[in-house]
Amino acid sequence: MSFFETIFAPGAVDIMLNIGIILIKIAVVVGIVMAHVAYATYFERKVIGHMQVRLGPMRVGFHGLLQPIADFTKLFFKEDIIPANADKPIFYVAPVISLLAALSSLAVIPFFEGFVVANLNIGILFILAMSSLGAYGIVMSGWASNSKYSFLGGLRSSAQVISYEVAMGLSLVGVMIMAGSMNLTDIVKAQEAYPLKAFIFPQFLGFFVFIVAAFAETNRTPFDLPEAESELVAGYFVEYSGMRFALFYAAEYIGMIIMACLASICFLGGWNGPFEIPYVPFAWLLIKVYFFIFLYYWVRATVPRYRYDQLMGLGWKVLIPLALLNITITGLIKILV
Amino acid sequence: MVPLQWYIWLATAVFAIGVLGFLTRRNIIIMFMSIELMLNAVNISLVSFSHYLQDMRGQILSLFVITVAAAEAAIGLAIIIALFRNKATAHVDEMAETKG
Amino acid sequence: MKSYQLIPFLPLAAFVINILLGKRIIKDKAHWIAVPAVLASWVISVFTLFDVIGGKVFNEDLYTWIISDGFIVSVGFLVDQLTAVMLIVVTTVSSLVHIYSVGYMHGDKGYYRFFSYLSLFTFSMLMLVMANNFLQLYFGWEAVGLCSYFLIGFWYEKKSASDAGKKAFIVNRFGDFGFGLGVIMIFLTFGTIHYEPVFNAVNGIVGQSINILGYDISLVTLIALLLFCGAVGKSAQIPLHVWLPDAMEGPTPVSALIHAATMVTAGVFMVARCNPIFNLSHVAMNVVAVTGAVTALFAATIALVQNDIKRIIAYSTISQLGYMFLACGVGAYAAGIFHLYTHAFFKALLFLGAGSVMHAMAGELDIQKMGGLKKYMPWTYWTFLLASLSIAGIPGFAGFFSKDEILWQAYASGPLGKIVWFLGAVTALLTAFYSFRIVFVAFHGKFRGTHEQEHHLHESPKVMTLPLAILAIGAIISGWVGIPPLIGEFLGIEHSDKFGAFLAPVVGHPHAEGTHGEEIFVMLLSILFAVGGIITAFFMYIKRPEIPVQLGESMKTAYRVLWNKYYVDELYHLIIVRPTFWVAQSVIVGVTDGKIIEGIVNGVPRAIGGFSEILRRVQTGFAHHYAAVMALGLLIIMIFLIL
Amino acid sequence: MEQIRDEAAPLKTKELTVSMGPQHPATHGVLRLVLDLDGETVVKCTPYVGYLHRGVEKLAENRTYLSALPLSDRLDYISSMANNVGYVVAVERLFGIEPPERAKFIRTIVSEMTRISSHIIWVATHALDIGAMTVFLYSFREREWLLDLFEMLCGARLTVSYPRIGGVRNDVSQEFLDSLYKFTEEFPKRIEEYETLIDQNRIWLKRTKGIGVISAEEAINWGLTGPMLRGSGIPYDVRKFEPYDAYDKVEFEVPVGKNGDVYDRYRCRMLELRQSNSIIKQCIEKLPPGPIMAPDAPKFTLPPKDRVMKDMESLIHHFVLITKGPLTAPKGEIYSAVEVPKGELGFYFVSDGTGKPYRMRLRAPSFVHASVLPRLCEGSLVADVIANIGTIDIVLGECDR
Amino acid sequence: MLPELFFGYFAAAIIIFSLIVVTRRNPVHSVLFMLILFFHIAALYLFLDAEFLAAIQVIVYAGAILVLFLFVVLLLNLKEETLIRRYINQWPMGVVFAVGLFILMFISVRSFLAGPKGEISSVLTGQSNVTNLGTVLYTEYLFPFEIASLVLLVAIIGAIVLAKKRLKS
Amino acid sequence: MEPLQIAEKLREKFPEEVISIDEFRGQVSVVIKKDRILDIARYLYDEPELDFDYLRDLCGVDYLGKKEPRFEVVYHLYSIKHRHMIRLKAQVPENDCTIHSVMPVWIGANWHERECFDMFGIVFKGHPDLRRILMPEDWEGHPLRKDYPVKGPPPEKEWEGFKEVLEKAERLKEFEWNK
Repeated sequence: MSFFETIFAPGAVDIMLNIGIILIKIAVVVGIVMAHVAYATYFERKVIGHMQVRLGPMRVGFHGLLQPIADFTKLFFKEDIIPANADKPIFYVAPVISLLAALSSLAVIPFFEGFVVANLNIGILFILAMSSLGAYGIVMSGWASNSKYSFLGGLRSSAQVISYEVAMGLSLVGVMIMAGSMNLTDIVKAQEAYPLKAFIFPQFLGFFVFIVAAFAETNRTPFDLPEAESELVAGYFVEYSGMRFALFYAAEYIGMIIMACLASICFLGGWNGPFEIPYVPFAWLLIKVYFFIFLYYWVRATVPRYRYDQLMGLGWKVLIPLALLNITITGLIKILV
Repeated sequence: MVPLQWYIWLATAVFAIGVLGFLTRRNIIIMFMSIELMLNAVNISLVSFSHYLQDMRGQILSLFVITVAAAEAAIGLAIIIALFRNKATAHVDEMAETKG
Repeated sequence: MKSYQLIPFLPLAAFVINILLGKRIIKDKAHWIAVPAVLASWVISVFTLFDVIGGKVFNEDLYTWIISDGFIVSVGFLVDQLTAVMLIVVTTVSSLVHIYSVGYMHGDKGYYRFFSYLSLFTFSMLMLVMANNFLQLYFGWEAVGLCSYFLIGFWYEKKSASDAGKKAFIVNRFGDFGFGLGVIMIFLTFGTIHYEPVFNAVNGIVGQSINILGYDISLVTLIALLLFCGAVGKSAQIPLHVWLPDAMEGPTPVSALIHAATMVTAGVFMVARCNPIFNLSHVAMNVVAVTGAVTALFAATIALVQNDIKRIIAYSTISQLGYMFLACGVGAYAAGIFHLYTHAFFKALLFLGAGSVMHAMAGELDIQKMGGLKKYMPWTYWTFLLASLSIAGIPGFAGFFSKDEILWQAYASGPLGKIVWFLGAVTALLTAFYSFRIVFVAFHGKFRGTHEQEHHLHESPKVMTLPLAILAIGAIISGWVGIPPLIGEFLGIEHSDKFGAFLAPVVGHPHAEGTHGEEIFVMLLSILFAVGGIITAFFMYIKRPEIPVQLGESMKTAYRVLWNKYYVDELYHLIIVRPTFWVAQSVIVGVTDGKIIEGIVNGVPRAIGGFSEILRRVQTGFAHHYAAVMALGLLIIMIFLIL
Repeated sequence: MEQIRDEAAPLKTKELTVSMGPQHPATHGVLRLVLDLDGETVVKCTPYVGYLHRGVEKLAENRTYLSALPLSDRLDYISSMANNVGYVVAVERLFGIEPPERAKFIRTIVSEMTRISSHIIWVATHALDIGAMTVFLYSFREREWLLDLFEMLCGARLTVSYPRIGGVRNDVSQEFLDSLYKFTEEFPKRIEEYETLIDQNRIWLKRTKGIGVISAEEAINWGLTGPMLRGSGIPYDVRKFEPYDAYDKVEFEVPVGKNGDVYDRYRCRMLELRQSNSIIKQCIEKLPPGPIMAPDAPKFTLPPKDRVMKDMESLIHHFVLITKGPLTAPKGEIYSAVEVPKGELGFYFVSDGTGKPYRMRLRAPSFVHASVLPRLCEGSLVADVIANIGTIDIVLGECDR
Repeated sequence: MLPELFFGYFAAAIIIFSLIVVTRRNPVHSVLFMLILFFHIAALYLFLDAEFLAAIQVIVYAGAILVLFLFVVLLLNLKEETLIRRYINQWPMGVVFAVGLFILMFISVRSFLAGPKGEISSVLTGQSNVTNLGTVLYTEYLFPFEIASLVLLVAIIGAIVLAKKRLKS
Repeated sequence: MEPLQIAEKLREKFPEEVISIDEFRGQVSVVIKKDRILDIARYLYDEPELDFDYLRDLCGVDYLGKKEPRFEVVYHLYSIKHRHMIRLKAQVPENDCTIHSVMPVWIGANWHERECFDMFGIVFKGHPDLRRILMPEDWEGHPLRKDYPVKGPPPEKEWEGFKEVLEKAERLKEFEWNK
């Protein structure tokens, strides 16, 4: 079945109904993820706050539970400032691209068996493609702001994203070899035969590379050079304010969630768990995803920032060779066994 | 069903636009992008042939075309940077380095 | 069980790793790569030998290398009894030399380079012996020559070393040229270069002849002689022996491995491998036998008077190689290979012992400056003594069995055989004499070197003496697999000549015509000669050291001739080197280079320059113009196609 | 062909000029650096200071010695106590007064408390610049504790003005000493807490080792002092070389580094924290009883308010001091230095025999250290500039005066 | 009907965007329109049963090649670029050539006849596009595949050598 | 070495240059002429017995109406090896308000000299980058001179930059809410 025919499958179901179902799925997924994004920010502030002997947001609502809503309201009503010499169309469109690239990756992620917006058989490639597009939002915003800091941040970030894209793609090749498929649902199913229903043990090397690359891909500490506030003030989005800033912010968190999902699906067995949780098919995935998101925060609270050349060195001299080694070993085992 | 000719015509048009860009623009980067356009035109025709002839080889060929395009872009852009460092221009009519 | 395929590739891998990473990363750890690789090869070789003993013979193509019409070349391995023996010889000696080199080359700045060359050599040699076609054989043949060149000239800063390397390479070219022609002839004749079809078809060309310059020459003889040409070069037989003594400029482990045990024996191996061809040509057989016998005697006489310890052993090598050819020439291939096999042990041992002595003497080579080393280096002395006993042919040692086998087979093979047997027997006497001359002069008596040298004397490290000990064991017992039936009967061992029987499927069994009495006579005579040689040496160098001096005085001319190695080098210089130089100087530089080539070289560009002056106008340097022309061309072609 | 340029001609690259500051998160105040960047490499670095210039030296010339004391608070505002001590020590040396033992010990205690609070705020901000956020908040926890102690001591937290010419303003309470002692007991554990977050972190080491290296000779030649100099291996410390207050009566070591890089200077400061802690402990244990003001101090320092109200002589002293200033300032000049957390803080007084200093010169360590920035930064990467600004530990209030 | 409509939209978009790409004054805008163009081409591939190629089109073209272009465009000074003339002096020639070429090609492919059908395709084997592609690529086309890798290696080294600044010795 | 000995040694070496030697509370000042300041500095730096490797401080003093010549540039030198200190005071007259920079000897003098120039108007010859440092680049006058008032110059000589700020403040009033 080609992609075209999946959407426009003639006969069986009415085309409009098909499109309608897809639209509903998209709405549900986007809605849920956006809610999680909002509370991921709250979660981050709370987690890091407690790690740093303070409390985090406490004022808005019980223990600051309404803080994300307040933040959103504030950002939404803030004045949208555009620098005088900015390239306006690009300045407008850059955050949208960032967000779109992040959101569209959600389409191929299976949240539980059967629930996936588009069950592409090139799922992993699709996610890689979309995340490589994220670089555009960054470069464009960096360039269009007509500010030196944001320009430097944009260059840094896109170089970083492109470099780590390679390592990330290679780290997933091991999984693809083991599962024999690029379809994320198939990958989850292929893991059922392995210990703990996960690829993490045979693919620990790939897992390690993937996690590090995912941190870099989402511009999080210790790879947050593009927005290193002590060097570049805030990097590529230094000139953004209000709603557009919120879009970048959301894109970053969606990126984190997607990477967490991908890690859970490819290495930890997705929605499968050691035992079944009744009525909540996505419970295991949720737990795993939040574990990874917690890991993001934990690392942020612990380590300093890499320097630019060290970061590139790590990517090209450590991660990519490791990933290649992983592929070689996996391939050899696949052939021999 | 869309006939094969339509795809070929589309490819032809894109190719011609690529030629147009290559022959008329001053900026060497745009010229490179025109080359990419032409390569893409070829790819469109290859993939459509592959689909209509039910043969995988068209796609394989276009995969190789993409490879070559990537290599070409890397080398070409490196040359541009080297040129720019020496001449501080990206305009092709100000460069005549290959003059005999 | 296909692991035998790994045998050559493990050293190759070691070579690649060492040569690529050696300079920066591995440095003085190179042996951690090379030694395990060659040891692994050795282990696999041993298993392969058992497989072959069990009756399995492998012959298969791994990879088709060249297909050009009918010319099909593949990389393939033939592992039969002959190859199995060679594998054992090569990997054993190579492993021991590798280990020995860890101590010997310690601290050399080219350490990694040395090990990578050794590995490369091992790979090449294994490719040579495992080949299943002539081209692969030729590849291995040339590759070992190349490695030999690298290793002789290993200390390339030393002019004599690099000269010796060049000499070896050039002299080998003569032989290899003939060998190459032989391979081409084989292809022309048989249409294939794989052993199997060639050997199967060779009977069919008996009687065919080829007309060269008006002479009809038997095709088989021509092919055999051309092939033998290569063997003469590689195995340093007369008249191409001159490179081998000079090759001693290389590090001593190299001499042991390449110039005693393995590479130089490639010629013998090749002749034995091609025995179906040689067997069909009496002429060729006789040439081989005579060449071998004459070389054996010739080299032995030179060895009598030399003082350089390594040169003596080198001449001894030439001499022993002559023995092997002698055996092949009389059809006793098994005996030749047997001698090759035992010789590998005791000759490698001799060289390594010499290296150990050099190590202790800080590079001193002149045996006249040694003496009394026995008490300083007991390990070296005893192993060296064992090797000398073995090479002299004392009963019970390996050398005795193989040499006796050769002499008996020669004696028993007809009238020509008697002559070569006689030469061989005399050589045996001389061999015993000069071998023990080294032992007595270098190890007995008083030390004659400088005081510093005496102070420096010490036994070599364990990593060097261990291979000596292993080889010494080999020098004693390796001959016991081929005990002649005569002694076998006497000792009550059935089928005592296991070696000959083992190789028989490949090289056949020669028909010996002779009585028991004659056999006993030959054996007793050779024992007598061996003991006689030793006693003479003892007498001359221990009891009455003045005799050699007096002898030298009284037979001045003979001594001078021998000392100058029969003036062969000088002769070559006169008839080959100087004319070549003259031609190069006057003809090539003066006429060809000066007039013709320069005329062309200068004339053509002038013409082109003038023409291109016109053409360069077309090249504006603007990319657009080029692109436009391309587009125009495309347009024109399209118009053509449509119309 | 003639158009191809000479191979040896240097390639031109566009340099990017970035103005870092005066409003920038990493410049620790209003420092401005103009960086010429070639890619990420700093080709040229030009610091601009003076945004916080208040003319302290000029102001001091028009005040009495006593009323000029609060000016020193505002120099290095995060270690004001040490500046006060430096000022009063200098004035005492000019006048030739010897403060009582108890006062000396108290001053030593507060100086070292200041050193701790300054160093931990340095660790905090330096770590934050390099991207480690948590150390920042940990350090502020301890700094808060120290500021509370200051408040307990003299009522002020930041600009304390606690020492006086000839002694200190008021005596320490036992409650203060007890809780300070508790702090010294607790503090080493806290230091270890920072170090676990920093010292074992490979990224931190990568970011600091071999960065901003300055050799010992060069460091002396540049006039660097304090941890900046000690990081390069020179054990120069005014507390040892020219002891003042009670420093000759306590035992402590001067930690030095080896390579003179950012990491060594960080190590020096961390070790100094431990030394300061032990000095405070020793001082509390050895604190002698007795007066807190020198007997002839009333000629220079205002008497306490309750004495003014009850005692005639005190009232007269008060009146004279306020109206005329100390009359007996000898004519002469003095240079006096103390070791503040940043380095050597020097005061140079030229006295013309009146109650006001004729010229007061301030040798501010931050000023000298800021001048070495181009030397440290040129040729390094942008990210190293941040590390270098952090490592020199400047406070612009002191630098600009 | 629907497929034709979709094709019509994508074809029109592709042509319009390619025209925009070659005519924009600001190279950054050109690059960004090129990005949109590549997306449309990728969508076209999806209709042609070439999912893998569609993904590769986005990853390689949009994700790598075009970013490279963008980088170079940003690194070069563009301030004056937007102010001076866009086309070379002889641009009418170029237009004539391009149009001529288009007309000729259009005419020549009009009479195109499909050749014999191949054997390997997703429709025929019933396996996924990626599987098919992989099977063919790693058996029949293994050697060209290796050569492609070599081409890329050479390109990497060449690009580094060319773009690297001379080290100060 | 005792400070006084150092001063004497300096006088021996440069008898023409040293004007007087004073001691106050153990600190010794050597008043010198300004012309050969660089030689003196270099001598103090190079002489192994003295080894003044560390320039503690460099500043100017204005003796308007008290002394002639008007300015003195004061150097505080210290030897970390020998732990001794000396103070040099170079006299700089008002009409020839220049002195040679000591940066060739102590590179750390850089900003001190710039500050001294900024505050007193003493020009340091040979300084590579003699600009104002603490005051704005277009500031008029030298604040630490005794004839410079504490509260700034009289209103008619108001600083240009301040005027600009006032004008901007005026203009900003237009945007105020309650207008």
